[in-house]
Amino acid sequence: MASRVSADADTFPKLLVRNARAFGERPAMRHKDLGIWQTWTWAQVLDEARAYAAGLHRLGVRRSDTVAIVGGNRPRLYWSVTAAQMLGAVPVPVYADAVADELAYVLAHADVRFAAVEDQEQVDKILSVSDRLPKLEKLVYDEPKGLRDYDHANLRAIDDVIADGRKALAEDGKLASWLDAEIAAGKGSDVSIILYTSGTTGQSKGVVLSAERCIAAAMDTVAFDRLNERDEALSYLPMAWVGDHYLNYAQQFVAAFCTACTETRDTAMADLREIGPTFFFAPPRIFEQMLTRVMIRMEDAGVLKRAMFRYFIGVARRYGEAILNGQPVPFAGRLLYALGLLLVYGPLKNVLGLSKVRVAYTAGEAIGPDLFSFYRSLGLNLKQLYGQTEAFLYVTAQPDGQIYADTVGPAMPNVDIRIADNGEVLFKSPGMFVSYFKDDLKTGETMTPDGYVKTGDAGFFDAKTGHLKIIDRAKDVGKLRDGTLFPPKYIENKLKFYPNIREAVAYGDGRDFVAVMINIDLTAVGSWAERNNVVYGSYQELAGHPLVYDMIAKNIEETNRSLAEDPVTAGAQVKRFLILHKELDADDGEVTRTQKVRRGFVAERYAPLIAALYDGSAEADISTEVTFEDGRKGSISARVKVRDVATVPVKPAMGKAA
Amino acid sequence: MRAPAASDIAAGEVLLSVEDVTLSFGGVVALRDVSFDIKKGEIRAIIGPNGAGKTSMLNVINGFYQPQKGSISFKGETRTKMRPYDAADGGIARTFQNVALFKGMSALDNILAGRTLKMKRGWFWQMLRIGPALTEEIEHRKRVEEIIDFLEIQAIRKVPVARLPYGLQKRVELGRALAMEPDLLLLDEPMAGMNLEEKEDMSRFIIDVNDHYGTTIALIEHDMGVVMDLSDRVVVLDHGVKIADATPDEVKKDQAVIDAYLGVAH
Amino acid sequence: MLYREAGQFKTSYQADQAIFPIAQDRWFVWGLVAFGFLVLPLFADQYLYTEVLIPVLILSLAAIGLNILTGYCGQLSLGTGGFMAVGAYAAYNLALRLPETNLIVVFLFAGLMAMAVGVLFGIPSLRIKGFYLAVATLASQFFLEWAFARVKWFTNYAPSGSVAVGKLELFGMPIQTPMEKYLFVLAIVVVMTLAAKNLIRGRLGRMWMATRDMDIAAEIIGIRPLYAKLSAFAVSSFFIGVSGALWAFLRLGSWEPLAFDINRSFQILFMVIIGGLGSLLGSFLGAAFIVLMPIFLNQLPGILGIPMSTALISHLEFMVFGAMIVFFLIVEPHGLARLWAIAKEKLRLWPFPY
Amino acid sequence: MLGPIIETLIGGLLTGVLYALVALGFVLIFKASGVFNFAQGAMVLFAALSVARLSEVMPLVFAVAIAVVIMVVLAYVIERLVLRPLVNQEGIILFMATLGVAYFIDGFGQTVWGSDIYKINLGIPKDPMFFFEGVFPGGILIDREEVAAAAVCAILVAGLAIFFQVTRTGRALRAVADDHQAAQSVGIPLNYIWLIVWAVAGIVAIAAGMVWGSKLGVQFSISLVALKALPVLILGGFTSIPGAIVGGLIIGAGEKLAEVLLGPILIKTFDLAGGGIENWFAYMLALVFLLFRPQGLFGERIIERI
Repeated sequence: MASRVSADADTFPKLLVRNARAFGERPAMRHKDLGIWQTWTWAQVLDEARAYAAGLHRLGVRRSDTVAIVGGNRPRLYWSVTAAQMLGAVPVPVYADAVADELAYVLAHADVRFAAVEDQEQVDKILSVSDRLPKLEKLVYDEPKGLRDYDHANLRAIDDVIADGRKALAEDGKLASWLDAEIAAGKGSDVSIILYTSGTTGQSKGVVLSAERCIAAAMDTVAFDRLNERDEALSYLPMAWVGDHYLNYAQQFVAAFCTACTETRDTAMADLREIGPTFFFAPPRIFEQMLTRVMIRMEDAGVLKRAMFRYFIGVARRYGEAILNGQPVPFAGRLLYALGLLLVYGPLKNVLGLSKVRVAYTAGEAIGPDLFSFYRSLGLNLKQLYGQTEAFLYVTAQPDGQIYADTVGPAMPNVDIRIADNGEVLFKSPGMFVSYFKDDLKTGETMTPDGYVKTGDAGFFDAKTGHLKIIDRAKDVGKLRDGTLFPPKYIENKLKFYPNIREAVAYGDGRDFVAVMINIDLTAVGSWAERNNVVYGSYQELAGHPLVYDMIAKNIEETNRSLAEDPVTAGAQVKRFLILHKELDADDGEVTRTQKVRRGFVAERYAPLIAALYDGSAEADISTEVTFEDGRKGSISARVKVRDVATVPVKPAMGKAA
Repeated sequence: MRAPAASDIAAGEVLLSVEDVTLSFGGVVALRDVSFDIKKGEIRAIIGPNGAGKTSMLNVINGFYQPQKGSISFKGETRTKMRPYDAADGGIARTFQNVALFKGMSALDNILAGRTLKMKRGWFWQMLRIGPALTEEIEHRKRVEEIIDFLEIQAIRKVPVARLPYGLQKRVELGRALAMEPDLLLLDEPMAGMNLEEKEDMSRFIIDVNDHYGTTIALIEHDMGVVMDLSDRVVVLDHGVKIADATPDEVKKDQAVIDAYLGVAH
Repeated sequence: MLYREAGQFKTSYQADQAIFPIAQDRWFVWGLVAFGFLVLPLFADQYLYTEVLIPVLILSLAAIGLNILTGYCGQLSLGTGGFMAVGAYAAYNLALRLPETNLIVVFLFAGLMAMAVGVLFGIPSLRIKGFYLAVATLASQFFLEWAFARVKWFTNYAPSGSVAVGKLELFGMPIQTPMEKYLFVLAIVVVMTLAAKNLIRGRLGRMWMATRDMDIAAEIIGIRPLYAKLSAFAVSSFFIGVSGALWAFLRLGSWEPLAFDINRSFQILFMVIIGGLGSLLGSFLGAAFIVLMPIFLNQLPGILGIPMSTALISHLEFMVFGAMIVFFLIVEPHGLARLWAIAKEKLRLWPFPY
Repeated sequence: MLGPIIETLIGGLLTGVLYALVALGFVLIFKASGVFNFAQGAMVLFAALSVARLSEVMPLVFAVAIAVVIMVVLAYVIERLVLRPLVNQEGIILFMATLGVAYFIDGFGQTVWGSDIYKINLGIPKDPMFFFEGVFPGGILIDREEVAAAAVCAILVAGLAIFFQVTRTGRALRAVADDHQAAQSVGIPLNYIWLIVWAVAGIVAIAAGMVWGSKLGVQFSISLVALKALPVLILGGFTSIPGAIVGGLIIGAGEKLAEVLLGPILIKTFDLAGGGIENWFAYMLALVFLLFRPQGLFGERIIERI
C-alpha cells in the first residue's frame, strides 16, 4: 500500500517543498488577523516553516522529540506541526479546551519536551501543572498579549523563534543545507503525528500515525472528491481532532488547497460566510445549529416571505435531492426548483456561507435524515463518512450521486472491510494507525492477528445498496433469545428522529422480543395537542392520552417497516411499548449530564414497567422517587398503559442471507 | 504647542503635576488648592464621594476648564491656558463617564478618528486617495486593528457604535483613546454601569494598557474594590479639597477618608 | 437576494476599504457609469438632456456640496444659492476677462472663489450652532444675491443685469449640443463625486463626522473645531461653486441673480433632506426626485385629461410638493438613501428578515 | 438733516413693530415645541388672504372671527398630520417639515382664495400725520397705519403676557418650554400644548397679515416678510418674547437708517445699480451681533456640561 507514495513525497515537509515548487504563488493558508485575511503562499509557508524549524532546532528540538501543540486554529500552530516534522520530531496536538488535568496527562504520557501554544491562557494552564511535566523544557507561544512580564527563561514567542531561525539560516549556509538534508532524511515510515483520542471511554490513547499512511489515505480521498489547489477550506475544528488534521493538514498538503483560519472562536460563522469554502466539513451538531438558526430567523419574517420560504422548501424536498443525484425530474419540477434556487436556496446558502461548497461532509455521529435531506435538497452536496482516529478518519464515504441518509457509504478505495461474527466492523486501510503510543497491550487488543483494526462499532452492509450501515457500539449490541441481533441505539435513534419522541429506551437483550419505553417531546406533542384540541393538565396526563398513544404507535409501526427492510434488523422490530409518565431526568440519575440514557439504571428503576412490557399486561403501576428543581425529593406514582404494535412479518428465507 | 517628548522622562519621575489648583463656577467652588502629581508609568486613582470634584479635576487637566488659580505642569512644561485639543496634541487622552462616541460611525471609524493627529497627508492627497494618502490610511488602519485585537472587539469592528451594548461602547471609547498613543490616559469612571464580568474585563484591559503600552493612567472610579486592586497611588478628594494622597492600603486606613465615605455605599 | 457575498473575502486593507466592497455593487456602478456615458447618448432627446439629465447632475453636485457641510459636518446652511451665484459669476468674469482660459480652469476658479467666500461666511459657525447658524447663512444668501444684482462690475455693466456666456469649448472640442453638454457635466460630476467620497472616507471626513456627532469628544482627540468646520465650509462651497458655474454655463446660458435666490437654497436643501443626510447616493436620489417631481406634476393634468389653468397647476404643484415633503419626512426621515440602504440590507440578508 | 433721520428712525421703529409681530409667531412655537417654524410666513399670507377675501362679503369683524376659526383648524390639522407623526424627530427634520407645510399653505391659500392682489381696509385714515412741525422744517411724517400696527402689537403682547402668566394653559406652556419631560410628567398632554401654540401663532399671524396687508396689499410677497423676521430672531433669541420685540425694533430702525445713511455711500463707492441694502443689512447686523453675543439679546448663556 505504502508503495503508492513516492519517496520524494512521503512526508509532509517533503510535500510542502513540492507544493512550494509546483504552486509557489498560490495561496496555502489564510488567517483573518487585524481585520483582513492575511495570506501566505505555499512558497511563503515553506519559508516560514523552514525558519521556524531552524529556530526550534536552535532551541534544542531533536529527532524523535515530541512537541505538544495547544491552541485554536492558527497558522503558526499549523506551522509548528510542519516545523517539528521537518526536524523529525513528532507533533502532538492537544485540545485547547482541555482542563489542566487532562492536559497534564497527555503531555506527560507523550513525554513532550516542547510545547507550542496559542496564548497566555494555555501558558498559564501548562505552568500550573509544570511539576507533573518534568520532561517539558521550553514553551513557545503565538500571542504575546499579557505575557510580557513572564519569566522568559523557558518561554519564547513563536515570532521570535522564527526570526531567530531566519537569521541563523541567512548567516549560516551550513545550517540551511543541514535543514534540507534533515527534511530529505525523513522517511515515510516515520511517525508523523500522535493524535490523542478524546477519551469518552477511559483515559485518552495516543494514536500513532505514520507519514506515508497519512499521505496515502489523503491521496485516496483527494482523488475521490477531486480536490485540487483551487479549493478553499475553513479551519475551525479543533486541531487535535483527527478530522481537522486530516482535512486541513493531510488533504491540504496533498491537494495543495488553501486553508483559512478563523479570526476568533466567536466569529467562525461570519468567517465562514466571508471565505465561502469549496470544501466544508462539520459535525451534525453544527448543521443542526445552522438549521435551527435559519428556522428561528425565518419565524420573524413577514407572512409573504414565510409562505414563500415554506413553499419552496417544499419544492426542494420533492425535487431537490433527485436533481442533485442526477435522477429524472419532471420539467415543471425543474422549473420550480430553478425559481426556488433564485429566491430561496441560493440566497440561503449565500447567507450561510455555503454557496461555493462543492463537497461537504458530516461525520462523528448519526445525522437525522430530515436534517441531512434538508441541506441536500438545497443543492448542497453534503455527504456522510464513517471513520475514526485509528483509520486516520476515513473508512467509508458516500460517493457523489449515491447518497442514502441511513448508510455511510461503501468502503473507500483501497479500504478493506469485514464484518465480524458479533457484527463488529473490522477494516484495513491505507491510513490505519501504527500503534497506540506506549500501549502495546491496547494495540494488540484492537488489531486482529491478520492485521485488521476493530472499530468497536457494529454494522452490516445494506442489502440493496451495498453500503455500510452502522447500528451501534459493538459492545452494546445484544441478542434476542432466538439469536437475532438486537441493536438498541439503532432502534432508539430511528425512533428519536420523530419530533414527537424525545427519548426512547429499547430492551430486548436476552428476551423474546424488543420493547421500548418512550418519552414524548412536550414541545412537539404539546403544539400538536393545541392544534387538535386535546386538553391536558400535565405532562403525565398528556403522556397517557390515548390519542398520543395512537400517534406514537403509528411512529413505531413506521419504524418497524423500516427495520423490516433489512434482513439483519428485521427480527428486532418493536412489539410492545409504553409512554413514560415523566421525563427522564439527569437530576434523578436517569440520563447523564450530556443527555445519554443510563439504560441499566432505568431498567432497575422502572422494573415493574419492564415486567409489564414482557408479561403481556395492559397496564402497570409505578411509583418512583423524584428530585424537584428546588432539590426537594418526592415521589410520583402513575398507572402506565402498555400497547402492542403491529410488526411486519419477516420472510424466514431472507433471514440467513446476511 | 508641541510638548517635549515623554520619552525624555524616565519611568517613576513626575509626568504631570497639579499645583494649588482652584476652580469655581460663579460662586461655587469645585476645587480648592488641590495639588498632586502623577508619575510616569503608574496607575493613579482619583476617588472621593459624589460631588468631590473628581470630574472637574480631569476637566482641568485636559483643558475643558481653566482654573482660576494654580497651574499644571505636564512633561516639565507649565502651561497657562489651553484647549482640549492642545492637551490631545501634548499627549493626553481621555474617556468620559457617559460614553462620548461618534454615534454615526462604526467602531472602526471611531478608533480611526483617534488617529487624526497622527495623520499628516493634505487634502489633495486625501482627495485622490492614492500614493502617500493611501499608504498612510492603510498604515493607520493597521495600528487601529492592533488595538481592536488588543481589546478583543474584532467581531464588532464594522458595527455602528450606536447599536453596541454599553460595555462594548466603553471598550471602543478606550480604543479611541489608545489610538492616540497618549502619554497620559485619563479614565472617567471606566467601569460605571458595568456588570461584574465586564468590570473584570475592563480591569484587565486597563492593567494590560499600562503594562503593554507603558501608558500612564489616571482614573476616577466609584468601585473602591477596583480602585484598590488597580492603582499604585490614590488621591482622595472631598468637597473639592484633597484629603489624602497615598497608596491604596494607607488610604483604606485613613480616618479622614473613612469619614468622608461614611454612609456612602461603594 | 441578488447578492452572493460568500467567498468575497478581503486580503488587503485597500480592498477592505474600497468604496464598493461588494462585487455586485461594483458591477452595478460600473454598469451605471457605462450606461450614462455610452448607452444614454444613443437615444436621449433634447428634452431629456436639458430638462432632466443635466439639471439632475448639476444639482446633485450642489447637493453633495451641501451634504458635506450639513450631512457630514452637521452645520445647517441656507446659503447654497448664494454660493452657487459666486461660482457662476466668478466663472463668468474669468471667462469674460481672460477669454483664452481653459474651461476646466474656469470651473476650478469658480470653485475656489466660492470656497473663499464660503470660508468667510463660515466663520460664525465657530460661535453659533443649529438654527442660529442656519439663519446666519441666510445673511450670505441675501448679501450675495444683492451684490450680484447691484454691483455693476460683476455683470460687466449689462444694462438688464442679465449676463450670457459665449461659445463653450474644451481643448478645441465644442460643447454646444445638449449631448456634448451632458457628457461634459457627467464627466465632471463623476470625477468630483469620487473626490468627495475619498475626502469623506479619509481623515478629513472623519473629522467632520466626529464634529457632527459629538464636538466635545472630537476636541479631546485633537480635532480643532475651527479647522473641521471651516474645512467643511471650504470643500462644501467648492462643490457648490462649481455646480453654480455649471448651472449658469451649461444649463442656463444666460441668467440673472434671481436664478440663485433663496428658493434655490431651499431646493438644494430639500434634495439633501429627501435624499438623505450624510449620504452621497442620497444627494443624487434627492436631486432626481426634486427635479422630476415638478415635471411629473406638470404633466399629470394632461395625462389625466383634466383641463386646468396654468396658475392653478402652479398652485397645485406647490401643494403637492409641500405634501410630498411632509409625507416623505414622516415615512422616512432619513431620506431615500436610507430606504435604499434598507432595501439593500434586505437583499443581502434575504430570505432572512435581519 | 436731523429731521429726516428722526423721521426715518420712527418709520423704521414702526416697521420693526411689524417684524416683531411676525417674529412673535416664530418664538411662540419654538419656545413651546422646539420647532423652527418656517411656515410662519405662509401662515401670515394665508391669514391675510382669508381676511381680505372674507371681508369682501361681510363686515371685517366677522371676517376676522372666521379667520380665527380657520387658523385654529389649520393648527389642528398641522398638529394632527405633521407634528404628531414626527414627534421625537430631530429639529432639522421638523424644520424641513414646516418648509413643506409652508409650500402647501402657499399653494392651498392661493388655490382657495386666488392669487391676485387684494385689499384689506382697516378703516384707519390713510393720511399721514405730522408732528414737531415747529422743531424741524416740514415736521416729521408718521404713517397712521403704522401707529395702529404698533398699537395692535402692544395689545397682542400684553394679551400674551397675561395669557402666559395668569392662565393655567399659559403656565403649562412655559413648563413645556423649560422641560418637555417634566411637563409631561405633571400630566400636560404635549399634543394639546402644541395645538394651542400653533393656534396662538395663527392668531398672531392674522394680526400681522392684516397690518401688512392693509399696508402693502395682500399678495404672495407677504409670505416673504417672514424672512425678515429671522434676523430679529437671532438678535432677540429664539425663545424670548421681549427679545422678539426689541430685536424687531432694532432691525426695523437699523435697516431704514442704513438705507438712508449707508446706502448712498455704498452706491457711490462701489458703483452700484441702486441701493436695496435693507435686503441684507438686517442679517449682517444680526450676524455681527452674534459674534459678540451668540445667545442673542435675551437668550440665556449656555454652559456646556461635559
